[in-house]
Amino acid sequence: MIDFSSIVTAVDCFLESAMPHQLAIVVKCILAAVCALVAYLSFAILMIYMERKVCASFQCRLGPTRVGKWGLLQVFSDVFKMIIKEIIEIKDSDRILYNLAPFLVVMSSIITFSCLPFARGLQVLDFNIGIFFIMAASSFGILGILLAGWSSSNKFSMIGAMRSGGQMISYELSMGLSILTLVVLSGTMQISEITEMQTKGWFIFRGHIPAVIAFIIYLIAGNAETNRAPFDLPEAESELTAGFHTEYSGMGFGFFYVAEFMNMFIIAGIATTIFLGGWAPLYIPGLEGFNHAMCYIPGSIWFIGKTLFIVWVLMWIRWTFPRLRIDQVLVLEWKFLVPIGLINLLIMTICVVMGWTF
Amino acid sequence: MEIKRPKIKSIPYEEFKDNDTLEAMIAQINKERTNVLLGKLDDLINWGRSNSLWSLTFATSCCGIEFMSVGAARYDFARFGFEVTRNSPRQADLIMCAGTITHKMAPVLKRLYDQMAEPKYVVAVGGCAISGGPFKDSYHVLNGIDKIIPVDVYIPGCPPRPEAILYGMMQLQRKVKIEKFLGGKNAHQNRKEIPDEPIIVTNYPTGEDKKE
Amino acid sequence: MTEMEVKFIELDEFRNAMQRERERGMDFLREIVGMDWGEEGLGAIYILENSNTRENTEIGVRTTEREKPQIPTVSDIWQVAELYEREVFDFFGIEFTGHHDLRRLFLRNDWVGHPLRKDYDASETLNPVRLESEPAEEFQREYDIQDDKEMAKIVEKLKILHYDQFIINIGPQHPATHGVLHFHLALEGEEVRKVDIRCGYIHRGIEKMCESRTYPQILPFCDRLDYLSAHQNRHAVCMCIEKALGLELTDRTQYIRTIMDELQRIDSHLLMYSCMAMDMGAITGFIYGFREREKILDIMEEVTGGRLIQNYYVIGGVQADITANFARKVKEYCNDQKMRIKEYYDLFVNNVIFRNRSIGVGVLTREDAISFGATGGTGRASGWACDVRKRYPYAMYDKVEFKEILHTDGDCYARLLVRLEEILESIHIIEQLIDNIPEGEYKVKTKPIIKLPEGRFSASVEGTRGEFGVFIESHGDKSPYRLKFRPTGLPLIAAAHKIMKRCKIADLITIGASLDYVIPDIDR
Amino acid sequence: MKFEDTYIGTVFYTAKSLLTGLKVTLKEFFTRKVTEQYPENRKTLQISERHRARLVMPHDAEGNNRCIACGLCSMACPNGTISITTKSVTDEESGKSKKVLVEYSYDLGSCMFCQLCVNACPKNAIEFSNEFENAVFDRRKLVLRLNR
Repeated sequence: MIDFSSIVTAVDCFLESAMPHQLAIVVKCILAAVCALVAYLSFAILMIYMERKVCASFQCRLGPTRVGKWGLLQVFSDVFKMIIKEIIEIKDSDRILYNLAPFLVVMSSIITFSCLPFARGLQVLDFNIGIFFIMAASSFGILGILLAGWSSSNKFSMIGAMRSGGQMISYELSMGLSILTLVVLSGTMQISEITEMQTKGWFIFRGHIPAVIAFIIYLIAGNAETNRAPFDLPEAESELTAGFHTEYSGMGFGFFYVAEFMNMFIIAGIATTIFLGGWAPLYIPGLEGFNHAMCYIPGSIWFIGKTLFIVWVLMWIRWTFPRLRIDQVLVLEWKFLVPIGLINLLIMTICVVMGWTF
Repeated sequence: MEIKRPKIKSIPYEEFKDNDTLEAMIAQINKERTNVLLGKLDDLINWGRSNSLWSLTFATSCCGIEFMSVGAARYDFARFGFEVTRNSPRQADLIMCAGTITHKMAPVLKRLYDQMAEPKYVVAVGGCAISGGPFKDSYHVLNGIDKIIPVDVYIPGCPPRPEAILYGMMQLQRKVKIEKFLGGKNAHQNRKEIPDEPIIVTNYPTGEDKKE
Repeated sequence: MTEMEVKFIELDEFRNAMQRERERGMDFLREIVGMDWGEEGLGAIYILENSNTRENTEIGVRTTEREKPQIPTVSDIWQVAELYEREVFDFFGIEFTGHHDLRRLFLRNDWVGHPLRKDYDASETLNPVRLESEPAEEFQREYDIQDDKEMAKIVEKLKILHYDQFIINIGPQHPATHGVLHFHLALEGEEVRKVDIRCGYIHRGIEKMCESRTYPQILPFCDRLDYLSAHQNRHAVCMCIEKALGLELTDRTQYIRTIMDELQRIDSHLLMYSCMAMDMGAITGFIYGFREREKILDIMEEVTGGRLIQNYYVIGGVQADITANFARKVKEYCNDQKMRIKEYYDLFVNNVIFRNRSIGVGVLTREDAISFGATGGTGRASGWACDVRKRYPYAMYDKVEFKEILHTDGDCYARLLVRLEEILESIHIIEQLIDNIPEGEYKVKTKPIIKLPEGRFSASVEGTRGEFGVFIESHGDKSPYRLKFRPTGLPLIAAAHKIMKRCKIADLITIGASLDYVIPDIDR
Repeated sequence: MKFEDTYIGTVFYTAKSLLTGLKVTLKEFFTRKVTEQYPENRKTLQISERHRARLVMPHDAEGNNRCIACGLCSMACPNGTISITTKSVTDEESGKSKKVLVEYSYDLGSCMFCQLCVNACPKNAIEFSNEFENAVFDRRKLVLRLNR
């Protein structure tokens, strides 16, 4: 397998030798940011296209076909339109917060995005409390949504924001619990290390029953975190018109739209990293030939493939179920997911202590 | 740069209706020439705009059900990229006025139109929105939404079948494709707030003065 | 019950008489027809029914006062009268003394005149198209009877909504209102404290227009009332006119009409299922429902030439004969639909999220359903056997075998189940008829100018969302003197007022979808 | 207490009902799609013969129509969509004066497609066609002159 860290080191050495240390750091930062942003945007476009096509397939229709071959250019035309769309200044809105809110949402998702390990060494942020950092960074997106709802001076937005506050903060808990379950199994919080450990078997197999339960809880909580159906109460089309982003037009809305899809990708990416082995290929103990063959597929393809599969599952869920009601959302979290998650954590700990894992 | 005749996949230019109005618009815009570079950019922007017309879900009566049919599996306007119907007027590009507009609804329609972000378009679907249709001599019906907001495309029918609505949307695409966004006035800014009084056939039956 | 015998009661005696009627079991107020008899004064005709014995009475009341006509209210006897009386007040300016919330129902607050009066001035200058929103009414207006019974006075005492509450407007343009209805809500958190439903955003004045149209010209308007039961609406009007004229229809016509009615019912119930799914956020369910609905529309279009508005039934028959492969297509469709229904159950109806959101939500009791006159699927979900096809069989309904679907829960879930089970029942009816359509004329000859004899006629059919009735008062002309449609949706709205209280915003949407109203039918 | 009402039972029942739903959509994911691609299938599109999309007045090879300018259609119309301009022409042979059609004006934009005009016509001079592509940019373009 290719180790991208050698390439990164080579670039690092070149920059350090060509210019003073401080400048080199600045250039490195800019390079990393540009790479992350480009990747972010291209994945966003891919996700939106995929959503439209997958959704259409579940609904026995075709989806975009007329803009470009198979409708491939559809999302680009949407982007062009959104960029030139008028941005409306809302009377009585809190200007600063109103304009800040979409950036907060996008920022939080970009920071989380940069923690994803696309292949060995291909990761922008990697340090010893990586998982912890991801959770912290992703949860400040809530702030953006709350502010958007609050500052728009619109009652629908307000209700949407309040709903999202209640919902996302609750679900943060069971998401944390299910990730914690896996941290117990791995014994580390560093993302690169977690993935490295899984080259000898994915955690979802090694942790067997508690890991599978944690995975399911994680998917449910992750779905709720991204505000997608059946948990799309903050936007709830048929109830609150467009929820917290009712008053946003043009790119303001575009940011929320992109962030929603990217959050889904990130949730799926984290699931891949900690449950399905990240970029690690499929490893079955005892089948050396098979394992060896699997290693020929590059790690980034493994990662993206697995992530897109989980994204597809999330879309499948989204286009099947009706929306929950706010009290049911909270009942599901506090009466089911949290207790089950806690017990699951206990089971996992016992398993690890007794050595009942693979 | 000259604005060319807009092309739509699968329907040749000549087979479209009302080409002369379109050509008149092109001639009007071509009077103010701009340079080539801006023209190219314009083409790109118009291409983006015309393929991403998100409509406001606005339906008052029968035509709204046909509009729902267009969105459903059989006609699937997602093929054109129109499927993102927005419920908030801020995010919508066009208002598809499907159904009768009454006196009580007129201020609401006007306000919705004003709430939309530029560029915005209006499609009048069905007889009621075009002229009051079946109810045009009623005391409580607005005789055509073009009295209060400027209309870009008229789709006649009562209600028009889903293909006719798609056809109307393609007509709108053609109109969007000849607009100028940069260097030159936008066709929208040229537009008068309330257009000319449309011709209306005045021959209301009264029920009394008819031959036995 | 074609020709009506209206029993007129003196104004002083009226309230007592109505109370007596209620006490002897007339619990279903079918409609209140406001009337302007010109010289004889303004008034109203109340059509009452005993929901157990199916006995009908028609009671009329009139007042010669034109400036300030007043009739005692019956809104405390039948709950639905609250909205019906507001309608009459709106159209005729008759003030109902004792009514606790007498505002205009359809027209703007600042509207001048009462349009259905014969002396209404329809000039544009009085009521121009105004582009500013109507002034909000803050108070309920109650016409109170004073002790000396001389003059009733307006009392403005109850605030409709208190502005220290969190108030939101759902509608008039809102994805979940199925058209242009306006819910004015006072919220407490997510909970709805008070609902004020405002309609009239699509009031097109059809009843007034009918008074200046010939009978065949009235028919196209019927399709556009409740466009999802276009056939049934037309059926009611045709039936009323045919009975008044004494026309005998051929068997073939009756068969075709029955089949078409049932196809229309399936179409509408599918749409109801679809929209309910969409309102609950299950967009895929919506698309699946529409997929099957398109097949019905195809069959309809081939025969009638219209997808939604068919213009098919005419006085004395139908517009055109059925096509050669009609029977084959209908049978194919029926077989297909029976399989698909199971899919709806799997995908949406049995889904635990939907069940939790709809079971026990918006419960309408049987007594309330009758008092509100909420017929159709809504009434039957509450256990009220209100199917006109069973109560007053018309067309072929007394010759085919079918079950009236009844549920007793009265909640949103039951209301959806009733519709889905009725689809199967309709298929059952169609299957009994489709192979036996007799040969014959599809239309009997009528005179070129149709004039109804003098009198009052009425007919009702089971529309897709309740009893759709037509009342015609003819003075022997070629157009009716007064034509009144019994809207299927207005009683549902009246009931919604009650069952939406204390629910959550999300429940409000569920209840709205399950009641399955069509706004143009309410507003007319 | 039924199993479904217990805590564990709820979890299992929920999972089962959700999986049933997922199965339905998954099956649909792999079946053929029902979409008709309208502008692409223009050549093969079959619209029902009886569909009413606009009123036409058929003309024969010499450009004659069957209209006798009786005005029955415009009287039958519920909302004044049809207006007929006539002139009187005196027949040279018989000396009788006869009404002749000058302009048959039809407002597509307010037509309600009720078929009363076609039913009223004694000569079958007008009929509905199923040509539905009628959308235009200008309201005036919808007022059509049907005779040539």
